[in-house]
Amino acid sequence: MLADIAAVAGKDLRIEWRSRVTASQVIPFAALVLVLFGFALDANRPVLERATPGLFWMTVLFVTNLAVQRSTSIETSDGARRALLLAGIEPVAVFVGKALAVAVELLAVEIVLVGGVLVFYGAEIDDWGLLVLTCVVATMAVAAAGTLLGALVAGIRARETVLPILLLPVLAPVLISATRAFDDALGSVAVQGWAWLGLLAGFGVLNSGLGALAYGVLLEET
Amino acid sequence: MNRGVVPGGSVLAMAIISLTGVVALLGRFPGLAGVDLTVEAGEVVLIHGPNGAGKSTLLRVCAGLLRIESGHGQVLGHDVRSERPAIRRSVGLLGHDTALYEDLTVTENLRFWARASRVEEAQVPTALDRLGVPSRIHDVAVRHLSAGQRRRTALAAVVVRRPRLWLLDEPHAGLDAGGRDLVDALVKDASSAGATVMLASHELDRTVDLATRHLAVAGGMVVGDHGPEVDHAR
Amino acid sequence: MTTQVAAQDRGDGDPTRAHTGSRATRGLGLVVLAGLVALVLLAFFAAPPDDEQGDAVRLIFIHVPSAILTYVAFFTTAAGSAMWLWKRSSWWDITAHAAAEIGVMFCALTLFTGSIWGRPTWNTYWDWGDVRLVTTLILFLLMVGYLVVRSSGGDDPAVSTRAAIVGLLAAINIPIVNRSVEWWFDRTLHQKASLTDGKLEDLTLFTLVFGLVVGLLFFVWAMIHRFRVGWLEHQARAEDLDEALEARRSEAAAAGSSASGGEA
Amino acid sequence: MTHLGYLLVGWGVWLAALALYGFRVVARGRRLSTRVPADRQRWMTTRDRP
Repeated sequence: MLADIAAVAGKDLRIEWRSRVTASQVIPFAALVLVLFGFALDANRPVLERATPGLFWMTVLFVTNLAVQRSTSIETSDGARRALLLAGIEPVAVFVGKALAVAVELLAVEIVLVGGVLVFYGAEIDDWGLLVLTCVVATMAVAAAGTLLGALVAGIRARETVLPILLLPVLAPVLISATRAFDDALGSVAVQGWAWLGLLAGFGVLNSGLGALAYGVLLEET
Repeated sequence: MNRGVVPGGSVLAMAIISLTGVVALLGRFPGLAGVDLTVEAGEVVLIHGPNGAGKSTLLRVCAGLLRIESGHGQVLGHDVRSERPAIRRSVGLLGHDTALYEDLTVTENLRFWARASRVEEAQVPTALDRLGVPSRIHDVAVRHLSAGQRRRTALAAVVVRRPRLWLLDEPHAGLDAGGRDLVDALVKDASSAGATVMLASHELDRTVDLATRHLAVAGGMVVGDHGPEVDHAR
Repeated sequence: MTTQVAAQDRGDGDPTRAHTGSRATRGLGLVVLAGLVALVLLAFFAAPPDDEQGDAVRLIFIHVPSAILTYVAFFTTAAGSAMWLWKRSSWWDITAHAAAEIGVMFCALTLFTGSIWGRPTWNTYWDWGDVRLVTTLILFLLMVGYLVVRSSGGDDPAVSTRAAIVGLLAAINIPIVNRSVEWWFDRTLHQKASLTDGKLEDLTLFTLVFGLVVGLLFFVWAMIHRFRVGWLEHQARAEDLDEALEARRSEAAAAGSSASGGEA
Repeated sequence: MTHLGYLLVGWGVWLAALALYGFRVVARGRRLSTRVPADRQRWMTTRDRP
């Protein structure tokens, strides 16, 4: 099981690494969004500082949509979907492996984004532990929900437009919770950051559970 | 994990494929309109028929890739309705498209395949060698391969798995003379090793001698089923 | 529910119907119409204005039933989705789809009447700090996604399965959305459980309950018709498939006879 | 009566939506029934669990 998960995650990451899309397009895109938010808010330091957590997570959600889109297209091109079916890997392992690969890509983007808000928005970090944990937990949750929905839209012709319609409302609580946890970590608003982290974990567990159960059903629906 | 071995049953004594009244849909189109078919172990079955007859659909049903709408049956002892994952794990299917990841190299593709199929990764170079895939392209991404090279790589993926049931959809298509001979040799080897082979082909001249049984398919049904002798007489 | 109502119609004696109506639905429809007229009269002329909200309270008589029916409908969708995944029963699949369609309409009406009511009462059309409002909005977006998946086309059972998973996804995420919005602003403008406060006038309370009953009857009427539409679609597809199968088989028969003729 | 504009818009849209949906679903049913032969309309008179 663990070996299968590693094989699936390794395959996806290798394909992503080889295409260099994350490094050469997604990360610049994310940085660009940060800069443009800066223009949109009129480079107003207090406003930017207040809005930093929200802008950070908005950007992550945009990137999630891209990452899931790419992760899904790996399995929909040519006969690759058939390969995955015939290979006979347990659907749960496929789900976890693909979600892990998406999570790793998102974490790479988030590292750049943290650097970006420090430089462009002058953010200061009060609580590194909370910041890092929030990133990890929120990313896992986002990747799980995204991977499930990616498989769900895989057979739909207009999947590029259907995916965000489904994904963004589902991720709304993540946006709220992760933003609030960041508010605490960056010290911009005094809130109970750790309680929000708990809510994020709850979201992650629920959606991973449904994903693990439903992924096989979706794969089977050829 | 159940790897497709029938518990307590002799493999040779039973039908490898038995289908009764199988209807399978492609979207809303009936690809198969009621197929009855029994294939015994060790047979080499040639499926022929016009385009759109349902040859590929039949192979996909036998591979457990397609949900059946009505009818029932078994493949390798697994129910074609409820045990499709077990069927998929046990068969070797070469489809129209090559079921390879475009951005992975030949070796990476086959390694992933071998690991997923619980086969020693050491088998990979042997299989590639058997298919005459030159070692200079082992580390080339599938995206950059020619159609014939892809086809050989895809066949190597089937060989790696050493299936008891080979399902080959137009195995000669896109291959040069050497490749075609190789396919014939593979089928003969598999058959003499006790495996069952179903192949869909338009190349009757070439496949007639390979097959122990000819299946004519049209309109999503089996319309002719006889031994090789009839075609020889013709 | 639908089945029972349909079962009572045996006496109708109309073998070739050209509509989804039956004696029961016509009767129910008339009751709903009369109920709506009565509701308008009760709401505008009988019920007194509220001490705080003034006449804006008259919007509550449709807002609250709409909200309750939204959740009833989406609960039905979630249950139908689970039953489709578990039993692969078309009956539940069609029920889930019917409930989602009606639910989206009531959800839109809840949001609309809510903000129309909010303007004179809270002095704003939209209040981000209100938990129920924001949760309902997210639910609306999720269920619109459900209908998008339903209409996206493709293999029929695959569409049902995809939609069912969206239905369950919405169901499990709604409590989380609710919790997160509640913490987000832990203040709320919304009327807190006005029904149990006991401060409502008798006639106001009566009108509210009456509105709920009329809404529920409309919901049942619409569900029966919408279910029958779904069932007809199902049967039309089965009919098409039978025709396609027949065509395919005669194609096979033609090929078979010519093949045996050639060999003879 | 105060807020009459809000009341009329709210109630008007609410009643119109219900009526529109009702008409639409009945019209869909009428259109579809002509396509489905009578022997497939069992659901009208019997228990329709397939």
